[in-house]
Amino acid sequence: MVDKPVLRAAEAAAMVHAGQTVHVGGFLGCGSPDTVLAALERSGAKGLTLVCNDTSILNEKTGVINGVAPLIKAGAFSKVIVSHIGTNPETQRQMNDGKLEVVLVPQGTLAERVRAAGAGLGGILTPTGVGTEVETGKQKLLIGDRAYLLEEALPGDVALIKAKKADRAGNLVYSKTARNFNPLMATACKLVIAEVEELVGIGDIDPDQVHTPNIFVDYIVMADGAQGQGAGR
Amino acid sequence: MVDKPVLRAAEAAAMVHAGQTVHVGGFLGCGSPDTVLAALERSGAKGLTLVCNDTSILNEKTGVINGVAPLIKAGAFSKVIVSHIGTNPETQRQMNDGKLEVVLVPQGTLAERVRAAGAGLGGILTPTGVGTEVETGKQKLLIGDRAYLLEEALPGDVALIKAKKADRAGNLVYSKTARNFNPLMATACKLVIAEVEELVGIGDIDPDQVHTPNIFVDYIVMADGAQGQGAGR
Amino acid sequence: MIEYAENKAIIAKRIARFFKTGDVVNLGIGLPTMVGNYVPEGVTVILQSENGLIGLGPAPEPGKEDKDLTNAGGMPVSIQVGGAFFDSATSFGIIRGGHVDYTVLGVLEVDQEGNLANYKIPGKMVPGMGGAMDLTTGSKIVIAATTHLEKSGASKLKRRCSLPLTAVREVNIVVTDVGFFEVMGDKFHLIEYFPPYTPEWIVAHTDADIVVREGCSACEC
Amino acid sequence: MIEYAENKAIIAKRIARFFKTGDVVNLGIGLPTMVGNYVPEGVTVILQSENGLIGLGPAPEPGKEDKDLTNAGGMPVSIQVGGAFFDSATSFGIIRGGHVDYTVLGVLEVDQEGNLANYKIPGKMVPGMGGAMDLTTGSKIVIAATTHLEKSGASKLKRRCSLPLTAVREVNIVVTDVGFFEVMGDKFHLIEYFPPYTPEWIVAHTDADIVVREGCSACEC
Repeated sequence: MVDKPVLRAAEAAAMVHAGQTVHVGGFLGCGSPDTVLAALERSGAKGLTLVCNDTSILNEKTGVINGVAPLIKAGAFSKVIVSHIGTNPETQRQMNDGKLEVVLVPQGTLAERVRAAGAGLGGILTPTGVGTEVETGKQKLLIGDRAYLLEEALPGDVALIKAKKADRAGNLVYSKTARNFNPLMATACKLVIAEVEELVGIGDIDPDQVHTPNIFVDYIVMADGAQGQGAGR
Repeated sequence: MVDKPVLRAAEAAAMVHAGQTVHVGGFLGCGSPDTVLAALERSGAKGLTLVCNDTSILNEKTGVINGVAPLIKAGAFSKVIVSHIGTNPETQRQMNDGKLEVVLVPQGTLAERVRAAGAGLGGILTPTGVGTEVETGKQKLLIGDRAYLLEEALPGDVALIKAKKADRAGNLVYSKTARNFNPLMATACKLVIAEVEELVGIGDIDPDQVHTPNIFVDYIVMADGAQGQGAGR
Repeated sequence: MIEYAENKAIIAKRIARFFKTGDVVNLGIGLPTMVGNYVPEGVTVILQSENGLIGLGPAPEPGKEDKDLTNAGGMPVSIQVGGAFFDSATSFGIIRGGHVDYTVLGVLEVDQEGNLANYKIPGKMVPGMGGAMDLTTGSKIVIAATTHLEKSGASKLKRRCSLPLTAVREVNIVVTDVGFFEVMGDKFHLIEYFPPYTPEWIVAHTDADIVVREGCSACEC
Repeated sequence: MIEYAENKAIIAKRIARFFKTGDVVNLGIGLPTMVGNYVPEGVTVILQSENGLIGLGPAPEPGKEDKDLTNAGGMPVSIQVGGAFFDSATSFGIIRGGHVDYTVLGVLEVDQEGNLANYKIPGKMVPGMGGAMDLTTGSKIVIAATTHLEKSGASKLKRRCSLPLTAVREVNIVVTDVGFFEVMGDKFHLIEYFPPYTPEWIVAHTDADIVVREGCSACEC
């Protein structure tokens, strides 16, 4: 196996450029690559397209703000392709002001479109959304007597993902519901940057228990507060 | 969680009926549910449709015969939907004699068609097979400037799969390349029978390391020579 | 004269009684989540959460939260012994593939054709559909859980939804705080009423076609 | 006068020299599998096996076989430290999704348009395509590995394949035991020849259009 480079978060953030489509793991902030996202915010990134489950939480009452919400607030995105924006009112504000294009995609369709991109499929046929606004502009096909929408693959330039643990070859293991979209994002982008809490030696992860095989990962970034090999980078 | 019934192999085999489509895990015999398949052969099953990666190995020189090959030899199938029959000459013999219908499907397409059935998709668009005999009778769609074949979902009645380990709730863990099509078959059929080598208590499998979640599994059968709870059934 | 008073607990209690041991159930955010508190003793349901687990357990004690273990609303939860985690594609494979027996969702509007609207009020509120479209399309039985009347007094059960639809003809059962309805043949069929409400009161206060099913009975939920 | 004599080792050796450290490579059954024996020292390639692993290692010593660990030909193999197992959908996601850098396949026929036939001789032999169609369609670079001539003396490189195709216009490189060719603009471009064969001999013994590339050189593989 081949060791994967371990980058500082700022080095990783510098690989993301205006105009790119960025796939970010996480579900309402759970399993978000927070260290890399913070560095991306500090880098002053603009003009990005976001593909993510949601625009995370920005709660003006409690002060909770997580996941991609700080980047939304900073105006880093010109377009977001997500299933949900209800927990981050800033998203709707920018949308109403015409500053942000919001494309809402059913969550299961989003997952399959990203997976399709990673798996070399042109798209998938899903019954989800038939008869709703979601079908606008899409081909509808009958298989047997059931109608399906043709939903196209959704590839990206850069995937920013978060895992619990990596070995030096880049094999990843996720933790609990922090898994969510992370393994899918890892397959669908040209460049994949994995933020991890723990870095272990090659051979320390059982090959039967790898969630994302090393060939999908280009770079590793240690999460703030990470332990073990690589900590402090 | 709810305990899953542990059946004898003969009881499981008795649940398979003529005219049904049976999805069988395994890849050239590696990861095949051999104990259940042997019981199915003894039951004298006929008139089944097989969905499997291949028709396993029947080597007349070495005497090696594994996976579904004994069932092929016994004439249990009227149709097989597989990616490969080259290691079991009996398949081609029955095909040439007009006794067996053979549908050859590219291996990746087979995997996706089975997965699609389990995931409620009508089908997928794959570039595989464009311009070849595989495209006969199929819709061809352009996405961007690339042509894709519409390959429909391939559901089944009964899945016969093999795992290394189950807990009593039916969560499964596979071993090495014996995983192959097994997790896919488990999602795509109305009835799922999992043959396992080891049965452990609920809670003995880390929920992050479950390969097939318990809700897909209906019955458990202990493999011949199995250990631990349930052994001897 | 019966005065309508919102009663979310009765909705959750009645829904919880539909389940039998082994059923796989997805509970939406808000009112549907309350259903989990009323599953009868001796019945073991398997709760699925679309963010990636089966075997959803109760919220942990304060201080015992795990940042990596939340429900689809982003709130800390636990997992039951024997549960399993998976990614979002697998999670929606489970949902869309018909492996969830019941999904319980909140409602903006639900109509007698089984249409559901719960993700968008154009020009006002656009939270997005999240997993709701897949859940309604894929689950074997779709239960809409809603108070019967809006604050304004308008019926949430409609002849025809006016808001953008989440799902077309997918709702099987509606449970409100006045009764339990099945959707069939483009009508709401009243199966049970919850006293003090009566079938007559329900028909009078619902802006949709209601058939009072033969044998319709009172439920002391 | 050069006599043709089959030499599979030279094909495997030359192909192995294409790879650099970190490349993900799938080797087909038969001749392509031999390529694994010739990867130059200091180069670490990651072998993918479509039955569900990356990090394919050599065959175990006799007696150390694991019934649960085979290659795509069903033969016992090992896994390298740092490898990973996955199911067949993931495996072909890797393949079809462009995550494999090189695939090396055997050949019945290969033609100057980059078409490949290797899965079927109608009426004679129908083994099936297995993973070959996905591998040729999905891999970044497709290498056809074949002896140059059939036993009959006929060229395996054709103007046009006559057998049912495995893949259309997907072959990038052909390596035979007489030379290494790129497929470009509907012609075979000879890049290297393997002495004692010469470009002249190769052109004379190939039933296809061959361009001898400027700078075409001898390779002492």
